[in-house]
Amino acid sequence: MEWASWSEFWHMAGYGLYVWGSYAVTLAAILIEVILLKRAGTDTRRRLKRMQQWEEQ
Amino acid sequence: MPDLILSVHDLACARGERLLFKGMNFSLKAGALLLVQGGNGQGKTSLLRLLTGLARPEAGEVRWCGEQIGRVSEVYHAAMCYLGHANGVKDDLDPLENLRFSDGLHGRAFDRSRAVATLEQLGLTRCLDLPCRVLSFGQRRRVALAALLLAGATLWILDEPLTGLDVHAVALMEGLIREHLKSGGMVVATTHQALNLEGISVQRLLVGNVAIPELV
Amino acid sequence: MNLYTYASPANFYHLAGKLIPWFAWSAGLLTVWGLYISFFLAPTDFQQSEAYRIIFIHVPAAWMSMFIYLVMAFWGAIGLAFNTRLSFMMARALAPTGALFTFIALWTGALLGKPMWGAWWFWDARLTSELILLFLYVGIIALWAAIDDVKRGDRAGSLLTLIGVINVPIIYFSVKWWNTLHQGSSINLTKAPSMAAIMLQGLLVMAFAGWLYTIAVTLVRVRRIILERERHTDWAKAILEAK
Amino acid sequence: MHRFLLAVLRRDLTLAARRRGDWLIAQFFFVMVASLFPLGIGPEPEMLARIGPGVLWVAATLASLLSLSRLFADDHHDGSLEHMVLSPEPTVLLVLGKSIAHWLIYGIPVLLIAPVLGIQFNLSWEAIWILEISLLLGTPILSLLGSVGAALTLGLRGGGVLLTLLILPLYVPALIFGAGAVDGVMMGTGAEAHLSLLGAFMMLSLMISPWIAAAALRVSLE
Repeated sequence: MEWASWSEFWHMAGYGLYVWGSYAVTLAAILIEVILLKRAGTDTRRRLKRMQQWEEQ
Repeated sequence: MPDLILSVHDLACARGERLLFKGMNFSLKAGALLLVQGGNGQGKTSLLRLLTGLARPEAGEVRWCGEQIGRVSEVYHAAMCYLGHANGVKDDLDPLENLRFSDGLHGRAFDRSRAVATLEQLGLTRCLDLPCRVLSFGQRRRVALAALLLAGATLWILDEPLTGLDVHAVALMEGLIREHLKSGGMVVATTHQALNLEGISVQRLLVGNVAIPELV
Repeated sequence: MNLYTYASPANFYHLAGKLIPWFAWSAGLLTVWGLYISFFLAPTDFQQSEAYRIIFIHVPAAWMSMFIYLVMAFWGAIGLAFNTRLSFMMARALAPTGALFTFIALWTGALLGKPMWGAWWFWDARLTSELILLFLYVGIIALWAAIDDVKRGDRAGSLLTLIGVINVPIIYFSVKWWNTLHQGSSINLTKAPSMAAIMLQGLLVMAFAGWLYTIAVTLVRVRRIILERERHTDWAKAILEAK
Repeated sequence: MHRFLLAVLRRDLTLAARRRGDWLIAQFFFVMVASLFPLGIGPEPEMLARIGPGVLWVAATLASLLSLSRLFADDHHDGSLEHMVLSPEPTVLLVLGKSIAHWLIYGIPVLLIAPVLGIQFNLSWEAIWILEISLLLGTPILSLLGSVGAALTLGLRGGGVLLTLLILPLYVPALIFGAGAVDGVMMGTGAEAHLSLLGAFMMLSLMISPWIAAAALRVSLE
């Protein structure tokens, strides 16, 4: 094990900002992509369904 | 030389998401006119663009003498001439320069006296050296027709060739088509206007599902 | 016959639906494993201290960004050559994720550069190529957005991807060469001086996780595109009715 | 085949001669962009000589983009592009002819103006000479790669801006080798390597771009 304590882990020998900045932004970017994807999926379905109803009239 | 024939097999055409037509079949032999009819937005122009090879069909094939046009595009494009909504006439050039370029496109040497004679035949004697910008729409259309005549193509594909032409020009156009067919040419045309087609073997093709009254 | 069964959008739609959870879950598991390696198994680098742990994201993201571009070009070329609808859809579905990984590679590259070499940004071959790759992704996505006609958009985008794929290596080497001329000492982010086996393992695990994630996300996106394009077919109507 | 190529060249050159304003704008843009840099950076001669090659090269790429957006657009508008594509000759030849015409109309004036701007930037005669060679080898790349962008964005809303976005990244190697050659001669490391790479990149563009541009043109006309 590399780390003596959790605080040392978060501190990253003084480079915590850089390391966690990288990981956090990556995580955020991926989360945003997944959320946008989910939302786009439901939006598309709703839109297509609406268009279908409209065309069937 | 095999018989010249333009044929369409099981052709389908889509624009965007909409299927304009499908399962279209016809064939056209030398000396015949195909009149494409149909309402606005039914796919007349789309069909013509498929026939020229500009657009690719959703399904099916267009064939020239039995070969798919994409495979014999050199031969086909040498034998075919298309006149669309736009004239393809450069406004900054005069009629003769336009014809000169059109000859260059087909790899022919420019025959000035023939070009002048054709322009005169079409009634453009007085504007041979004027930039096409100053000509009227109908006059520019005639320049495009002159290019069509000089191209010496077997198959003419004409999209609304009569638009913007006056009575004399329409009569002239009818004469040209008649002559072209008589000498073994073929014509595919769309038109909203009535044409005098006496003595011509005409095939009619209705595109789309909206029937329109006969135009003759 | 078998090959073509799944090349039809309808079948692929259902197949993709079944596969997505598998890819997503294995991507998640591999990420956990990769993170464990990168934070707990990989030793502290004696030269570069703890900051080097950023490479466990940076390098896989950079790999992914380039690889996804290649895969897009592959699907585009297949689509252009054989006129297969599904391959164009795959190319479209890949692009946003490719751009995302390019962005991550750039961001982490900057955060890695600051503690290691004292500047947020270096015009080194790798970062500069990534930047230009991002421009290429943005260009392709913008071209798709600008063209309303689906068929034209598919083909135009694929052609642009193809000319980009010829250009990217040239760009990479020209930048690399330019960089050695201008900076003398070359900085290379991938070659950590002592690349321990466990570090390489971490990079590979993270790269695999990135792959599985990309596949999962792309399949979700491609399903949406299929549904949109096939909405006039009976099977697509049935799906829309059911929901 | 050569008759077709000559016809395309002759036509485009005639049209350019009739509409001088169109291509003069690109050249004035070139001069203006290059002249803005000393105003923004300061007039120290050493500094200007240092950035001169890069600035002139960037200005030349931007000026090419300005003129490229019209490469096919006017012909598309009046229908003559369709006639050209439907001629019996291959579309590749058409695209090649139009790229060469574009280079003659845009590249040659850039070559003529560049030395004057080089003097403004306090470049040595030797550096100006190499700049000329690099532009001679490099501007055809801009016309050739640009034809792909012009074909892809034909008839799109905001096509000009989009063209810039698509094509500028592809210009990077030309920019690096071109400006690098002049840099090399100023720093005493020689320009041959840069120039040969630039030449190689030009040959590659010449071999590949017309094919892709022709395919793009057919897609855009569909």
